[in-house]
Amino acid sequence: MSKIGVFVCHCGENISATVDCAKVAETVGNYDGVAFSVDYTYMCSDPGQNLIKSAIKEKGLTGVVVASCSPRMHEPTFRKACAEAGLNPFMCEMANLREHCSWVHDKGEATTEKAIDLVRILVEKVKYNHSLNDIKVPVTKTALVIGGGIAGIQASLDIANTGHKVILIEKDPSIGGHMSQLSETFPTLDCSQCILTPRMVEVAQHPNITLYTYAELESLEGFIGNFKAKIRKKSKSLDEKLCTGCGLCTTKCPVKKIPSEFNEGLGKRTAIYVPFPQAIPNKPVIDRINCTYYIKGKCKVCEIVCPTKAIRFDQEDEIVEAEVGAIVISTGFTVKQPDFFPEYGYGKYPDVITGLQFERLASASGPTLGEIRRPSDGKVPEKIVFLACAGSRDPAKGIPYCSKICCMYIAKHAMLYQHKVHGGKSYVFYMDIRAGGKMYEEFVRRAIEDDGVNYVRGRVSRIYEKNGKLIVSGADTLLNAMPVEIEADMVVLATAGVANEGAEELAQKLHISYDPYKFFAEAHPKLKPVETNTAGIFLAGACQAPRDIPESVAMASGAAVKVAGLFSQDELTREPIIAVVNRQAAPVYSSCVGCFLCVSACPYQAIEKEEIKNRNGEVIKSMAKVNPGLCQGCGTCVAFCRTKSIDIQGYTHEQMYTEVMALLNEY
Amino acid sequence: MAEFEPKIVAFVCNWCTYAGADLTGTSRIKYASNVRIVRFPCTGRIDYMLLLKAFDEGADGIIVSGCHPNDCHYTSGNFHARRRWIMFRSLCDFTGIDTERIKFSWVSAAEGAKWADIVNATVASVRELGPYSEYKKVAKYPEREVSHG
Amino acid sequence: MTLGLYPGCSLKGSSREYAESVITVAKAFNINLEEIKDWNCCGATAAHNMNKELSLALPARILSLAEKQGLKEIVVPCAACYSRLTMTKYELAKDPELKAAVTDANGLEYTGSVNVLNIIQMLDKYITPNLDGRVIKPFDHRVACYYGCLLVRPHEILKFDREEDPQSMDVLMLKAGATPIDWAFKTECCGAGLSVSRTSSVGRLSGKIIGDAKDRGAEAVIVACPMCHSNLDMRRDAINSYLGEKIDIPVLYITQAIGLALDLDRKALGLQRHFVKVTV
Amino acid sequence: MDYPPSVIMRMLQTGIPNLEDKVLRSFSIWVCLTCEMCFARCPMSIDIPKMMDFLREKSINEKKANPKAKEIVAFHKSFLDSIKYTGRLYEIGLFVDYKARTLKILDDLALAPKMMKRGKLNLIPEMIKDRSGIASIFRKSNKKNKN
Repeated sequence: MSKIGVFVCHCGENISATVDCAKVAETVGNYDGVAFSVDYTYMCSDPGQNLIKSAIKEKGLTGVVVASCSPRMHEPTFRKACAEAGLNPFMCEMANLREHCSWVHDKGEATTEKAIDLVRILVEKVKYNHSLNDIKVPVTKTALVIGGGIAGIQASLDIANTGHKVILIEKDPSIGGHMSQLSETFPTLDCSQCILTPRMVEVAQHPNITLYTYAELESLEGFIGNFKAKIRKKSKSLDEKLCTGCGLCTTKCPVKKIPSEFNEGLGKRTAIYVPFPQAIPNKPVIDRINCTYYIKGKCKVCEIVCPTKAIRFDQEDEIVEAEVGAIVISTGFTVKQPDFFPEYGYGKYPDVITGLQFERLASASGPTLGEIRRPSDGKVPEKIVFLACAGSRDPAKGIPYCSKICCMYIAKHAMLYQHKVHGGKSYVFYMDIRAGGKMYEEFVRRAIEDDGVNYVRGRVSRIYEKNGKLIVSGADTLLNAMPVEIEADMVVLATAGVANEGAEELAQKLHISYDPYKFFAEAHPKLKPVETNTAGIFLAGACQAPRDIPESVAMASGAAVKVAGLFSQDELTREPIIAVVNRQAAPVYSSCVGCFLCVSACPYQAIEKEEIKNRNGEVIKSMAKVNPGLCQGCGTCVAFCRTKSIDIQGYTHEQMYTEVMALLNEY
Repeated sequence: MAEFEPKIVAFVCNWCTYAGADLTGTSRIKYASNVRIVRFPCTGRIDYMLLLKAFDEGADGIIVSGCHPNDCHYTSGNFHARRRWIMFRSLCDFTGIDTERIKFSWVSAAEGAKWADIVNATVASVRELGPYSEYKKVAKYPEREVSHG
Repeated sequence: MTLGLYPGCSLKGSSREYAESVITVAKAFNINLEEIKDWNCCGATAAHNMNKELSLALPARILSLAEKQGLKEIVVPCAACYSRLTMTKYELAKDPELKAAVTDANGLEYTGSVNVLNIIQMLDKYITPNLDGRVIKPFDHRVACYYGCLLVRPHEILKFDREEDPQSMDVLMLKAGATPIDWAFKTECCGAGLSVSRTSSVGRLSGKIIGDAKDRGAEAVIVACPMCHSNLDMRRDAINSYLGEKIDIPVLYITQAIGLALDLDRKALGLQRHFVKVTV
Repeated sequence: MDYPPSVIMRMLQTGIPNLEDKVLRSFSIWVCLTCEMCFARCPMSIDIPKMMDFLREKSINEKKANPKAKEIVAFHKSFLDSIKYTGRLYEIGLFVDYKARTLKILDDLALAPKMMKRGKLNLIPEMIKDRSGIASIFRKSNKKNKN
């Protein structure tokens, strides 16, 4: 006869506010099989856990049901406590009285009634639980970092410095991400190239880091510690070993009019190009969409001038297979373009630009060598207007969130403009200034007080062009919404930070969830910000939400230490929630008839054929066998099996049947 | 008798809908308390015969919910569940089991509000349909004392 | 081919020339415009400013009469009436109680099945497809197409053309041989209902519109709404006094401009009725 | 405009009775042309024109219309009266009624002959047949408010 201990938690008041915990404990106490039933204010606290441990020892409990919060929160905590008291952790189940009951229903009879039902379900289930032991799985001590921006670089360096191998893949021809496009960085105005490029070189030269640029993740299989990643190395039409990066080809290439992505379309680049001078690797790539050879089949100027004959026009994409134990995603974000805004001219006016484009104008290696010049006619703007919240905090446009970094980079842009254009007048239209970081508020005050930037509180209704001037019509809400009309030479929109193109496809390849805005979803917003719901996959930087550089770097180091923690064990223990084919004595051996329908149903190819041979080697029966290392415990095979011969430990037919029966029959 | 309170059993997958229901909790969104959740690792694991057993035992309505297509933690569990559901639904229609009482849906871990809506909507529609006593006639079960909440 | 027509009060009175040009152009493409029998005024700004239920009952009555007359589709040349009729269809479709209250007030059956077209939608649907061969005298002038505020907004409900920089009239005028200019006051309001009760603000608002058109070298302003026309044409003195200069850019209805391109009779198009002489 | 739309919204948001009263007595609700520009711009998609309609109707019902808006209110009332009797707008009737209410005899007087010359002013009103139907619409939709 099983002896089950039931521990009903008040969770301070979170449960007891609407559920009569004492009544639950008392009612469940009378069920047969329940040897001990008590309610306590904080089960997850040390005294709470000691309550369980002492009850197990004194009462010799064979099963424990903790009725408190969601098992996704504290199942590991209570299972560890049971293990320490000598009870197999898988004999401990949790009833979710908080998220699924007390928090979502009002105080009353029905709520306590539901709480009792929920506990009864788990009490009945525990009677059919079996002791299970963790599965040991080897760990491949190599990490895969997807995305070579500052977050990816930081994560790769941190992991590599713990002595483990790292594979860093980057979609663009060079690593560096958006940070490499910036002129100076807030709040200290130190030049981004000076602080970033040494890190980029460190990545290129680090013995533990293998860098694949112009490469994307093709597919991913496996699970924590045992991922198999296929990486598509897009063809650079270049033999990287021969190429010395002399740059002769990029100067001789006849196609010179392609808008440079690195310069956000302001500068031009050639068909065979290196995105920016400090690119890592500093070797060119051929843009097959615009290269004349790939369009008309002639030209080949680059091949002719190349001193080391490194050009390979017919080079194919290459698929690289990599076994990795953990993955850090740091694919970053992008910004909305002006064509997203009907009221600012549908992107029709060349002098209405984005923050990133202003960065390129202000950058010494930019198309205008650091001088602020209008894209339309190259003149230095005498009057410039910056618009905060262009698209952000705008539910009507489908982007209700704040993009966090714009208030700071607007102040920086205005400051740089005042430094570079003496006598220039700059305006900033804002709703609220959000400068919450260290030295951030002081930085914005400096822009207002020392550099004389005019901050106008209000939104801009329309921008239209007249006689070469951009008429910006807004209002000043601090002057009783007095209309404000500025004849500006240039307008910079601080457009909303949004997820990358293709973020959704990447999430689906990795089986991680994402939020309605296609930013990747963290496991827990407060307590697990760098983890995802999929074990072994971690997040860093702005791919999870708009984020500035200091936070991205801190988050990257966080993700790196998670990976290092994973790699510190030789073997990974995995939950024994896996499928098992039933075995019986000879001559039946198993109720499985060998139809192998389950083999095709298994997404992880974890089911193999097993053959029973008699003494002289003839196969007398073949049946299914589950490889515990590969099985992830999804249970698809269980529902597939005609003869019900395959079952999942922890969710067996018996257990699920009793749960349903217990749920609908009161005792 | 007070207004009929239907008994609803919810078969949900642990990675998405169970987490979604957790989010409904953390966001303190109130919804009808008629539903009891049974947690499965994946909708692929749900054996639809268990649904009939639930009707046997006096359930008035059933919710089956898991990850959106392409979001399944195990890649294809929810595709299998969908295919089986289409087959099972036509089988139920054929045998006279009322599929109006079974609500199949996708709720992701970020859709706390949607879970509350689905529960409220199912409870309302099943309350309208009334207690599922005809099932006993269909299944020709001897009348057994089954108490309703 | 017959098409329902809801003229509206101004097309019978102060904007008679708009009705004439619509009918003349329609006749030129043998489209018979059948007026809704015993139609009433849609209430325009006065009704929705003062009394919500009245502002829905009046247009609902028009739509019920059209249904009774078996008209599937009606053209509503006046942008204000078009806005009122479309908003009423939208409101009544969304709110059954409101619909019940309005049908009770009207005493007429209402299903909202009539399709309401504004003048540009009608031209695009029935005239533009076979316009090519017919442009004998291309309207070879720089024109500023003025849409006004009610033709394109509120965008979620009307779903007509682009909200900020609409192009449908510009494209039509291009086909009629004109050169539409890119200007900034396409959808700014002309002062509409305040024309009589607060003419000074009409002078200011319409003044800015005409001023911008002149600055960009427009030889004519093309409109699709009798209220906009009366403010930009009849109130030209107020505009001139606001701008401090005499501006004689004529204001034509789109149907008049297209009529001229088809070389139809100028008198039939009502060109002689304008306050600012039509010099094009 | 004594209170711009954003300020009116803020006043209503506070729910303070005397601020609501100030809004109902304001001049801006009468100058608003419901041109829908604010509705197109509002990040929270607030239908400000519809609120202005509501505020005007409430202001009239509670007799709080701003004296400076006398002509505007008079014009709307004359407009509706003209429809109530003939079913369609009779411009001359509108002008006469408007001038009677506002005693602004000289306004736009010079306009009448020019319109007459261009055939834009019908002397006899166009009556619709079902005048009783129109009368019942006005009666029924006025039962809630008296304008």
